[in-house]
Amino acid sequence: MIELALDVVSWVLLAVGGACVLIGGIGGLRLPNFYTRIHAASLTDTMATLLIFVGMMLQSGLSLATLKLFAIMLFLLLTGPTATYALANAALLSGLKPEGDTGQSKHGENTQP
Amino acid sequence: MKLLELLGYYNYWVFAVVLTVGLYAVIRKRNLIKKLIGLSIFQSAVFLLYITMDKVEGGTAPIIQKGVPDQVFSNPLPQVLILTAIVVGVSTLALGLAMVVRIKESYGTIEEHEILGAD
Amino acid sequence: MTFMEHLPALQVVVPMLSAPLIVLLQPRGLAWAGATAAGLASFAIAIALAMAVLDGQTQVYAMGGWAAPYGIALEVDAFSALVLLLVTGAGAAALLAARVSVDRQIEPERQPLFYAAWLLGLAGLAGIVVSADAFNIFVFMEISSLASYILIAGGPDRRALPAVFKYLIMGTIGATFYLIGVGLIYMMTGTLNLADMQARIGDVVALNPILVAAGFITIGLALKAAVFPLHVWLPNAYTHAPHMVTVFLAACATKVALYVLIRFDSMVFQDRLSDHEFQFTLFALPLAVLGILVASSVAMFEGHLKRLLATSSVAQIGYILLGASFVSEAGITASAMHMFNHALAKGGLFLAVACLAFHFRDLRLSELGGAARRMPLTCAALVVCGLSLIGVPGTAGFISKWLLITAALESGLWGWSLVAVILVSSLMAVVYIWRIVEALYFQQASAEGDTSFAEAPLQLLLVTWAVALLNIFFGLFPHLPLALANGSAALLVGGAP
Amino acid sequence: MIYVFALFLLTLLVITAVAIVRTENLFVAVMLTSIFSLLMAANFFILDAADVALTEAAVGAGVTTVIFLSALALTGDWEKPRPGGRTVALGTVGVLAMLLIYASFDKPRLGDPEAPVHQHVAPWYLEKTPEYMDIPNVVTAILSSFRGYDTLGEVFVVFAACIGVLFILGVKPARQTAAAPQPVSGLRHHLIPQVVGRLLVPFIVLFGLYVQFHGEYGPGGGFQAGAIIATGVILYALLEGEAEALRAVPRSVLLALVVGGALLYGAVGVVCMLKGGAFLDYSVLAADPVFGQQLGILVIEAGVGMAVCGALLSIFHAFAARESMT
Repeated sequence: MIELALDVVSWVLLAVGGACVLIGGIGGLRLPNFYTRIHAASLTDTMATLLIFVGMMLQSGLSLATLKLFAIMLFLLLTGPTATYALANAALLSGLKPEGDTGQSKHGENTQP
Repeated sequence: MKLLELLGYYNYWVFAVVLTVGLYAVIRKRNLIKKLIGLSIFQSAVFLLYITMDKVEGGTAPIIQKGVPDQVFSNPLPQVLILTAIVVGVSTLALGLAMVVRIKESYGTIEEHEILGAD
Repeated sequence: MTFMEHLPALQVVVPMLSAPLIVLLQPRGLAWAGATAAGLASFAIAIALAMAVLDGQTQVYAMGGWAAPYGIALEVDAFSALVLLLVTGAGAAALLAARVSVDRQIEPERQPLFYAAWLLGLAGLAGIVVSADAFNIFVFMEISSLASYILIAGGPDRRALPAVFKYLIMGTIGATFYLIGVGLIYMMTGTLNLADMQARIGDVVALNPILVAAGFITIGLALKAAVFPLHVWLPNAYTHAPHMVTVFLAACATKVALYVLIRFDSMVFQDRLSDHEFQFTLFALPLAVLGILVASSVAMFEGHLKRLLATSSVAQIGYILLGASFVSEAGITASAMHMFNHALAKGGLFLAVACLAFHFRDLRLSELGGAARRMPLTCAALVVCGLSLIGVPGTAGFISKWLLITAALESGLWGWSLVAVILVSSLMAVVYIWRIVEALYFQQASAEGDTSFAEAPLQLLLVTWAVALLNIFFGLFPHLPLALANGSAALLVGGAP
Repeated sequence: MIYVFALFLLTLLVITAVAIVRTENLFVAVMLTSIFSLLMAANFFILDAADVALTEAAVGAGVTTVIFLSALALTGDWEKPRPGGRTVALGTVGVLAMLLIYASFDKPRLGDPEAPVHQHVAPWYLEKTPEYMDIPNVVTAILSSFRGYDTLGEVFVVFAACIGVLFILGVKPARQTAAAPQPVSGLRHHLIPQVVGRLLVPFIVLFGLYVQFHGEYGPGGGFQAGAIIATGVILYALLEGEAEALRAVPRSVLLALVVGGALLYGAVGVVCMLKGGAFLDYSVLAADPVFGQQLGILVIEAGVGMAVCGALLSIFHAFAARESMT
């Protein structure tokens, strides 16, 4: 009985994780400019990774594979957002202006040129 | 069944297409770095040809677990050859890029027609 | 295992392992001394191997202790012994003479890297000749190619860089074509050892991949060996390379690729594929004839001395391929002999060019006026090697031209037209050698050039004269290379064990 | 089952290859090349080539992209389009493609157990490895012992590339900028990547060492380990700045690594000769031949790892130092 429940839960998690990846992909295509597309891409980096890896860990039960899966998940959760941050920062530095930004951010100090 | 029959040759067709895409880039493009990219694609196609050979239906990677009785393994030899070929490809690429940097410094351009014009 | 049995392995290991050591020898001149010692050691090993082969024992060496089809086997027979002598001889001679010329062209702190690359090139070429495993030949072909790219790109001349980049692109495409060919043969026969491949290729039912593999290997190696339509990289690469590098590469680099082409086509494809002999002749003969005629005519009108000699190299490669395309014992003997004699003649000529470069910044023929009065010994050596290139009786070139003509006559109906081609191209060779002699001896020195007696440094001059005298010696007493050439012909085509 | 994955991934591979050739912006082309290598690694993994997939990912996607980007930083990043007839190039290339596809119908189908490749030499390896070396990973056994001479040649190809790049880039650039070259520190004022980087680099290097010494039991070995450790140190250099990375791993150590790795591999071969076996015949290294083989494999894999790591790092530093000079 427990086995069935675990399987069902992991299948649900994997399905939702897959859906998140799909949404991220579609977002990456449809959204207008660079900064909005990064939001879509980072969706697959964080939410989808979490769901898919937890789903897989349930499948492999208590074994060395689960430990390895946990390590990979940790690595992805660390590097994903950092990469997105570095990407956005580099874009801003090289002068790609976000939409509707008149150079005056809310706190009055000028965003770097 | 006919489609599955043809599917067995799909790898070789992809090898042929990627090989010709790489060769086209090397012949056609005049930017030296684009030529080197074309060259690395050209070499990657050959790796695909070798590794397509080693797959055995239902076989696993050639790592012999102790206890498990009669396992079916894929062929290890093409993998050894391709390990060597990958590193050869990277070495040639590194040398090519060093030359492109020196050409840029002495000629100021990395477009082949401008370089030939300069001499 | 006694020391003598280790020789095939030592032939490659000695230059290869001394390359990293030389990188560490920073103080001046030490790098050159180390490299020359390693070069001479490998030449001595090659001589010992040749002696062993001459009295009948072809050396087979199972690398790592594993038998042939499973491990990698090295094999030194008559043909590889001849080419080994050629490679290590050219390498050692060029290294001996290199110190003065390289000091002028390459900064001292980069010289250890330069000499390490030189030894890697030597080890790569020796590795190709000694190996009997198809994939192993690819690996060592890459080592020798990378080393020759480094050597050519070393010079002060900025035009060397685009030339060597083109050579890198075409050389890598050639090596990858060769890799595809070996892959296809491995796919159909399941083995990589050359002898094993020859045994198993007969009972392959589906011939298509084997024919495609034959095409790929032949085109790949033709690219590497600068056979006529695919030779565009050679003139520029050899012209703008440092002078001593041109001496080393012109003498042996392209010949090793031809060695692999001949060994593959006569060992692996020949006797089993039904009409392959005809196909090989159909492919190689026209290319060789075209190469000889077109390259010789281009050389006649070439202004720069080094580019003239480089273009004439393409014609000489055409001779070697012409001999191989007869696929007869006489043909293979002629092409093996011409490999040896051309290395001697062209090596001597480029050594003389290196001597000339000491006092003449610009090597164009129009600028070389009055060279004979200023550098009589160098010009005399240049004339001797030029005569050997033409094939004047009494010099080494004559022997191989004579063998080529007899092989052409034996080859049946096309014989006479080929003899005509050989004679016409020899006449063209006379013309372009005469143009050099006329520029050196009879042209007036340009106005401000001083005509004081100023010879090249002694070390370089001695080696140049040694090679010139060798040209004459092997013209009069050719039995050493001839014996090896006959042995290789018997082995490859005659079906001897 | 593998047909479905293969079909999907191979088609994606062809699309990426065409996209690389068509794009004008070289940065986009380099990024697509990195994706191309990753797809190639996924293909290899599906075709049961785990070692090759790891190498292709580490060397192909990792180090090649870094070298390309550092070269792009020194040259322009836009390609001038070439107008005019494409027919000749397309013609010759098309003929070659037709020839290859025509020849592919006689080749054995994918995964066909009766293919000649699986009959002759491969079963001997699979059968003899437990007997002679008693290590699980047959690929490492062939790579280091049965065909160890190939791998020795391979180490010297990497060594040649390393001294080649040092030799070619050893020439000081002509247009020396008057101002002292301002130290190129990595992402200067970006705290987040530096903090995460400092957290990750030790684990990357540790994983590289794991792959190095785990080579006999699972996919891994000298090449992959060298590439992974080099990627870790390159990440450190990108974050903290090239001068900082040189302080951590100075050039003399790199040269010692390359020369030491190559000589270590050759020395093992020569020792085998001196102890009476053939060159690179490890069974003479110890009393018990099986232990001798394992010892030989371990030592030469360490040599390969050192050589590849040192070579890739000195190539990266040669390019990075060039940036600060011009």
